[in-house]
Amino acid sequence: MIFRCVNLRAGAKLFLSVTFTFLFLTIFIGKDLRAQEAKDMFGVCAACHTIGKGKLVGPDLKGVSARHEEAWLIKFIQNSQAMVLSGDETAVKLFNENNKIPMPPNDFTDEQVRSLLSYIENYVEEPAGEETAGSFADSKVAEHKKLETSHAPTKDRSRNYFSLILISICAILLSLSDLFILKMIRWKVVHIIIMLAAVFVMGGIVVVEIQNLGRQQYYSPEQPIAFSHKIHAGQNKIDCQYCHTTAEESKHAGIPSVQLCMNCHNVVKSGSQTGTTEIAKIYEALESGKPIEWIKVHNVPDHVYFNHAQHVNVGKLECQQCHGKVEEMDQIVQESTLGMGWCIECHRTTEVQFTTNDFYKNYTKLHEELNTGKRSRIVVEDIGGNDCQKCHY
Amino acid sequence: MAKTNIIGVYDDEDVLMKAIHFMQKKNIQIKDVLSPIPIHGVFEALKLTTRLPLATFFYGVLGTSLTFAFLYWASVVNYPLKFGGKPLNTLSFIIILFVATIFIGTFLTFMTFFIRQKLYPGKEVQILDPRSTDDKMLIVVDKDEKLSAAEINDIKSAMRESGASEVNEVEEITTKKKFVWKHEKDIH
Amino acid sequence: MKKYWRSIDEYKTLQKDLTLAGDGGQEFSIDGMSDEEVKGNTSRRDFLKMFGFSIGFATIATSCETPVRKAIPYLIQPEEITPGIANHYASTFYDGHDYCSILIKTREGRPIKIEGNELSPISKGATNARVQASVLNLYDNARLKAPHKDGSPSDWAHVDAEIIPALDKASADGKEIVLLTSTIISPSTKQIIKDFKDKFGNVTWLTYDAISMQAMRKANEKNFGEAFIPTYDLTNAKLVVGFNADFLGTWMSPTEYTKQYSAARKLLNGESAMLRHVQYESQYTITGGAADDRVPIKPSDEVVVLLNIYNYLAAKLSQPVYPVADTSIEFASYAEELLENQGQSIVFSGTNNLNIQLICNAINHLLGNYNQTIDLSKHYNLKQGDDQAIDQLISKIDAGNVGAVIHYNVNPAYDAPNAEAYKTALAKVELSISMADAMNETAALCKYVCPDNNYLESWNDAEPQTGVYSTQQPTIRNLFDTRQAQESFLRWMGNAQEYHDYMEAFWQANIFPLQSTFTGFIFFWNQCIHDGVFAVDAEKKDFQFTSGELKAPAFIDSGDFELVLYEKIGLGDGKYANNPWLQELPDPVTTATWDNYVCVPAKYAEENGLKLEDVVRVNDLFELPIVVQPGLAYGTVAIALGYGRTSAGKVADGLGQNAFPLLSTANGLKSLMGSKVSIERVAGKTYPLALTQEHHTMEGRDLIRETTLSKFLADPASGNEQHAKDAEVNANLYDEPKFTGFHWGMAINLNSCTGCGNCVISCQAENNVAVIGKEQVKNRRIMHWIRIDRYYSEDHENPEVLHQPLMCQHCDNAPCENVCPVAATPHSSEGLNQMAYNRCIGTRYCMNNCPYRVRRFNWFEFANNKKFDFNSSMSTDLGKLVLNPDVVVRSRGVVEKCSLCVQRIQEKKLLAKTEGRQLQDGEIKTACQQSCPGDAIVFGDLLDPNSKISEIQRNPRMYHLLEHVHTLPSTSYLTKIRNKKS
Amino acid sequence: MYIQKVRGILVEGNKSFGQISRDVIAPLDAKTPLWWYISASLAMGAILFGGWAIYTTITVGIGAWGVNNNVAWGYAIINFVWWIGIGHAGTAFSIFLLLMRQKWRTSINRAAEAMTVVAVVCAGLFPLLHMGRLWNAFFIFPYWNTRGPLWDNFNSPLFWDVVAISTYFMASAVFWYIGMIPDFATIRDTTASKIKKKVYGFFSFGWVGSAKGWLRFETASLLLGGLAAPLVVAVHSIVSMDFATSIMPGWHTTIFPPYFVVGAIFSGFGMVLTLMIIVRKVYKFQEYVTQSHLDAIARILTFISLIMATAYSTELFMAWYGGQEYEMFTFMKNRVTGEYTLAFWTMVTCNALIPQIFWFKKIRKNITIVFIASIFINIGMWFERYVIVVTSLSKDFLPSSWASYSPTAVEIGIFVGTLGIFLFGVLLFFRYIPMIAISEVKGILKKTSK
Repeated sequence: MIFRCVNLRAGAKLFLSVTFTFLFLTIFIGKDLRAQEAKDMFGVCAACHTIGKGKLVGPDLKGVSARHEEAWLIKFIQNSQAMVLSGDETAVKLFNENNKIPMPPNDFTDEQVRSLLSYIENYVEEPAGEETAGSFADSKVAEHKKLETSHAPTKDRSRNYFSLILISICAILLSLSDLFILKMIRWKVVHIIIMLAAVFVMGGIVVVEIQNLGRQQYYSPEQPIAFSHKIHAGQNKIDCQYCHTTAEESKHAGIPSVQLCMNCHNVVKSGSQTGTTEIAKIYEALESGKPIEWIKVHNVPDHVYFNHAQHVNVGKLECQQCHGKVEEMDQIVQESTLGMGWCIECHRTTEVQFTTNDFYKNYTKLHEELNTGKRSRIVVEDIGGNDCQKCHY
Repeated sequence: MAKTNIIGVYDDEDVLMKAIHFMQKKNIQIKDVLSPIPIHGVFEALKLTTRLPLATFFYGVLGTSLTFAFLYWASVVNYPLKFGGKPLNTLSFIIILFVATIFIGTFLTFMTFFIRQKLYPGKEVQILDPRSTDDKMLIVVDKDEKLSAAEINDIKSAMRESGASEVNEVEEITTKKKFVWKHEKDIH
Repeated sequence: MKKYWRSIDEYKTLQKDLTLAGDGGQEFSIDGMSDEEVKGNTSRRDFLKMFGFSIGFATIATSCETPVRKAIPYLIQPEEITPGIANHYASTFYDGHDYCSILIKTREGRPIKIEGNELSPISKGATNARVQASVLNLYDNARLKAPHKDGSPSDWAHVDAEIIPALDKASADGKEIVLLTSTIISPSTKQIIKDFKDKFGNVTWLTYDAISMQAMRKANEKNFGEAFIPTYDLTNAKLVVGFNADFLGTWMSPTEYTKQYSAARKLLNGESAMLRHVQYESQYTITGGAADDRVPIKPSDEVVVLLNIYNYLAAKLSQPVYPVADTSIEFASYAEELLENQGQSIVFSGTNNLNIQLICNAINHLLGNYNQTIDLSKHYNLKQGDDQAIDQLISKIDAGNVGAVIHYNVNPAYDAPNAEAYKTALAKVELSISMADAMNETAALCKYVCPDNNYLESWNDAEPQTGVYSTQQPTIRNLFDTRQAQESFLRWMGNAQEYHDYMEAFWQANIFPLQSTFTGFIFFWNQCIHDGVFAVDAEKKDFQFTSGELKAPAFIDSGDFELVLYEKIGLGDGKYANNPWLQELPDPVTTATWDNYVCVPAKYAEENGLKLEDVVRVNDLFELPIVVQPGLAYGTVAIALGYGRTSAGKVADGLGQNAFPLLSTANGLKSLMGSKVSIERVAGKTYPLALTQEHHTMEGRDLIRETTLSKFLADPASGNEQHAKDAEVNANLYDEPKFTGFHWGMAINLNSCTGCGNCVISCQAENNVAVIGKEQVKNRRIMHWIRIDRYYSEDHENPEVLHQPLMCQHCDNAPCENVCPVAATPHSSEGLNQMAYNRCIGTRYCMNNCPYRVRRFNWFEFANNKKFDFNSSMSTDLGKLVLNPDVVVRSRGVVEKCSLCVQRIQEKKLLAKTEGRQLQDGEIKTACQQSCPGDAIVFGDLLDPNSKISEIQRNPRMYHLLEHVHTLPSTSYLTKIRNKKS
Repeated sequence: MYIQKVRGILVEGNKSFGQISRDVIAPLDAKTPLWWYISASLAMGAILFGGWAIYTTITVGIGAWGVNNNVAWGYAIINFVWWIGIGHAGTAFSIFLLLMRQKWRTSINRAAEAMTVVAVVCAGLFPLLHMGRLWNAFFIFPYWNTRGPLWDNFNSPLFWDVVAISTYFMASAVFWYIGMIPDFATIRDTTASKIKKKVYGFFSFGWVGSAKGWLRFETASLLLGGLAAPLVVAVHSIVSMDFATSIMPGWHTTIFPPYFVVGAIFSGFGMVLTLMIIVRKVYKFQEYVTQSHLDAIARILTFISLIMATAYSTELFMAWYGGQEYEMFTFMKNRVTGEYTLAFWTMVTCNALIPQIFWFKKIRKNITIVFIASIFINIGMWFERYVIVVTSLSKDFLPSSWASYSPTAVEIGIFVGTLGIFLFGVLLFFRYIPMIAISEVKGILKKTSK
């Protein structure tokens, strides 16, 4: 019995230490996460502000906490225009100093603003060598990499497996330690079941991740211009094909040229969300002759041939069927997986414009079957829509 | 209180067979016979049977039907693809069915064998007499608490009479912690 | 990428309206390729590959999911460009050697494919292999990217600033300015040269052709008083007798002749007659292969045979005869046939020999062929070169009165027989200028190189035949800092006008008045540019035939070999030697790639124990391996021109040997025939040759079914009896496959196929087929989706040659489909044998089980691989611009094959769908079909009973290859019919 | 129970049960001999060479091999079939002889089964490496996926191969292992070394040899044997269908399944003979692997060789009788005469002629000659696969695509590598596993020893 007690105590120690390790890890990671959050938040600011690199649209934020009180700053960051309108002296002064370009309101909590401020305060410039050293090509590569990371696809929240993996590892470790050292549970079946379940869960995660590798569902990169489909397509009800002109005739839907933007933005010079900052980029592109480098959101692999005309013009599909409710998105998000299974599923269920389009007259047998009632409808699959070489060539 | 077994150690399979019959005639309940080789006479004498063949047959049937169901569903219902002018539901399935049946049959049979026999890697067992896997055969009789000393003696003498070279008592260890065996020499 | 690419060049008129377009039009990302791939960095495919190796890690490192792709729209979108949709522009291909009217297919403003222009009265939609491949020349890294001075890059301002005074000085010093050009058929360019002469006074314009036809001009000058080349009309002829004229392959206007020739020999619509063709030739050419009768002759026999024929005819027609030696070569029966076809026959010779041409003229005159099958008033403007131009130039330079030499589209330092002398002479000239678009042997010696544009970047016009005008328009903005030669001339004359304006003005003044349909010039001009051609009837002229003395000089047998130099279908005179597509195009007869070699007659090889790849020494000049060529006349050897380039670029340099120094130069005429060479085996030395076919007979198998005209007329199914027999015995365990909607099929008329290899290149350009290099071709791994099988008939001395284009047969009972374990190649609902590359794991089982051996495996990564850098369309940033964005570039380890141009099928189907109509028969054209000059290939829907393809299916000549295997191919062949007399 | 009459003496030297255990376990307890290290380093060297070849194949591509568009299969498939054939010996030994209650199998079957497992591993390597895109090899399994889901082509003999060979590997490995369990228990109970007791105890799965256990053991062996017997036939039949279901001349024939199965057993027995002669010599097992054993194998080889000869002549006859010019060409002009004459006649000599010397008892008694003959059989069977794979592909229907094939160093390297793996596997087996099935030999002791 004594032996057992000793064992129990040792076991409890081990258990506690393991638990503490994980707790500590979680806290540490959590702290890191908060810093990350602040960094992300600053990404919004970085459009107009720098830290220690001089004035951009707005003032340099280096030492901003020293210049103003924290409470004032929180208020200002949350809604600067309200303060200007309310006649806050400092605010009005700042507003005037900076060419009366309003700073858009931010939906931050006080806590968030504080962490943002502490981020600004503790901001250490990245080693300069990285950018200056190396040839032009290197800097190009670096730029590219930067772009890649900053625009890395954000993942679906339901695919945030961190905690799940953590729990699984914990379960395995605990059952292993119990199996060999603690021996608190008599029935080894329990250990085995727990471990199998954990391995199964992790295996499932691995499979799901592998399947999603190379896919970009919920990809929503930040675009060079904070163009909002919500405003254009949703509020202003501009037809999709006003801008994406070639969706009906070409494989590409087409990304509008700057010229096309100018049709409206000749007149509309200030927007409701970002004021003139974003629209100004159009004029800049036009003047400099450098087209805007949009980040492509909906990508299919090289070996997939996709044609918009086929789907929009012939198939009479709504854009939203694949692209989601674009008119409600500020920043475009890839709603669909764009995976093969997704395509195939749609081809199995979507009806073809079989009787209205004369092209399908060639399918005499199917017409017959339709007329005799042998078939109630013709879906894409029936006319070979799931053949390999409909998409892969 | 741990259980104790009376063990008769024999050197030869023919002697062993005779001993079994001898003891059965004496109405001594033989708990088990341990031997380094399978002795068919023992199975018959102890009236041991197994339903493994039945299980295997069942697995085979299961394998065939499941495989066919899968093949049919995958190539006719789910994603029909045409290959070389053959119909979707082709004779080619036969070959897969044949092999898959064997696969499932074999796999499940040996799994059943291991499970039924409770064999698994690293299993710790009490070895009544280490020579039983080498060159000795054992007849194991349960030393029931209800048995009187005389009865026990009867058993032991029956063993000796039938040609056992040794007769031992081995206590069964209930905890599976270690393989420990106790050797208790009989006073001869 | 930005470096090379700006925007499409537009019509001048449009350009003026859209001034912004020129500067601001940014490229659209090449679709089908990610940025990384375009840049040649790690591609997405590589990424996936790596991912395969580290599945476990990949999930952890999910942050590296997929590289960011950018979509860069046009700043200002040119009106006519819709991203994703191809535009076609009519233009002209003329390189000093071949003329062809073409359509240029562009995608997002970059030319990716050349098609024939059906409006052209000359080429009628046909192209040849060099024209097809020319689009790759545009994206050749060997092109000069800036003007050069003394071999190092300079800029136009500097170069002009030095050249103009130098020209002025030469002119002022009274020295000659020599303009050495290829034959120029552009009326406006001629005008510029005239202006140039006027400006500088002492200008001599010398025209020089590497491969000349001057004898024909001279003979006609003698006979008709005017130096011209007449046009031949094969459609009106019943009998053609050719002498060493590879008119279906390389001679004069092969695209035009092939079109006419095959039209006269189709036998599809119940014709009871077909053009008969007799070919006397030394080297085996595809023309000889197509001929009904082929007679191998030594070059020295040609004149003898011709004069004998003449004498035979003259005797029958009571005309004077001339003395000639007897010959054992068969001629009387053919002469008799000629007599039967008076006014309906053509006799011509490709030999640049005055005697021979005079005899041909005399025979044609005797037979009354002039103005019947030979049009005297419509002339070819090609090949105006003077064979003595180089000699003249050298002597002028040596005399010291040449101040400047300007080379335009010529490369005498490589292709003149006396190139060495020319090189020495050129060094003495103070001002030497080359306008080569890529560095070549001559340009390397010149002080200034003022690179010309590629023809796809240039404006130009052409008058290939009397009264046929052809326009050329740019389809892409200059990729490099080059300047069109015409514009250089204008600048040097001090004329700031752009060539486009100059040309437009020239057309307004000189060509617009030739027609009466259009009243406003601008409408006429736009129409011409749109159509690419404009033709007026040639003025009928009456020529009187003046006969001259005909003679056949006695041949002195020195015991040496008579040499035949010839052009290869792919390489021609070697101008495009740096084009890997052409280098890898197998010679239609020898099936060799990447090299030239000495063809020796089979009999000689047998006698001397020579075999393929043995190295021989030719005239102590160079060493070459041999190819044993059955059907090459005994006593003759043949070597291809165009190889042995030294400064043409990475692909061409060091391949083969330059045979131009062996040109015969008797009587002031350069001839491919008639040089004497000695060959000597270099003991024990061999040199590997990359042949795409190593076995040359059909082993008695009925792969190509043939018959003769008379048998065909008696029984249309003659030669094809096996078809009915096989149909009877073939049985199916399962029901025959049924299709709904469409069932695509193809048919190849073996009677129309000459084996010219055009389809191979066309397919390569359309389907992004990789070039794999000599070593891999030798390993029998060629990637061409369509190959042309060549078989010799059994006769060793003079076998018949049979060609059979072979691509995936799209069998309905495809053996390949059954065996793929991963379902990468199923049958489509439209009868296509599909190949899903991204599913393929490369077991190569399908390749084994294909009886036609048409499946190709990616043995290596051919794209972005330094070891395959000659595969320029996939390994250089620039070359990649030629890729067809609708077809994926296959990665290593997957099988590929002909898809029946499924991208074209889908494109046209979509077009019909968007227009809400049924698909028309003939609307879809596969790349091979569209480019075939012989119209041998028909494609269509087998389910439509009225389609052309269904009609062919009912033709008794139709058969499937290897019918007894019962693969039920969707591709069928039509029997070959030879118009044999015996 | 049916008892087979015993022809010769299968265990010599009047052994007791204990003696057998000690004899068989002795090599496991002995110090590792020097020759073992030498052979193992030899095997490692071969594996390294193979490793280089595999690395080259994976990084450069299949282009590093000598195969081409027309002969798209070469060394890899030849070796695959060869190894699978060798692998057949073990199963054939155990299962057929078990089902036929042949007592003499007992001292050989363990080694034969070990050979099977290692040979199947070697064989399995080839189809994998042979793929153009090894990294996508998992496509071949019909697993649930997000492509529709897209399944495999169940018509493909290659898919059958995958199913058959994985089944075969599983079944033979299990069969082998189950047979070893009582022997591991014996080692566990007799060894003095603590580590060995632990290790072998772990692998003995807690076997004690109870009556019920033996009953189930016997029944399971018999059931697995019964299931695996058709499997042995099926596996090589399916391998033969890689060829037989295709349409290439020389492949497209119904004789292939039996021909391949018999050929496989032939080559497997040949390899068993080679190995056992070495083993009995090296480990002094003459008393267990007796003259009678070798004699029995030699007799069987003679018989199978006659079947092989019949198959060869039947093929030739059918080529002529079938009246198809392509078949006739392949056999007469490409095998019997022509480019591949040498390979063809090597095959005939080694497989059909040389084993005929076993008709003479004297020769059967001469171990050296038997050993040499067994090696010839291995070579001959390799050439048989070479003849089948290469000749048919190199000259098939269209003469235009005829091409020859010769292997590159990389291909040979992989072959050498698998030889190394085989050797190494067998060496491990020698070192750590009782080479002779102890319990089974004990079982036959009474009836067969002197």
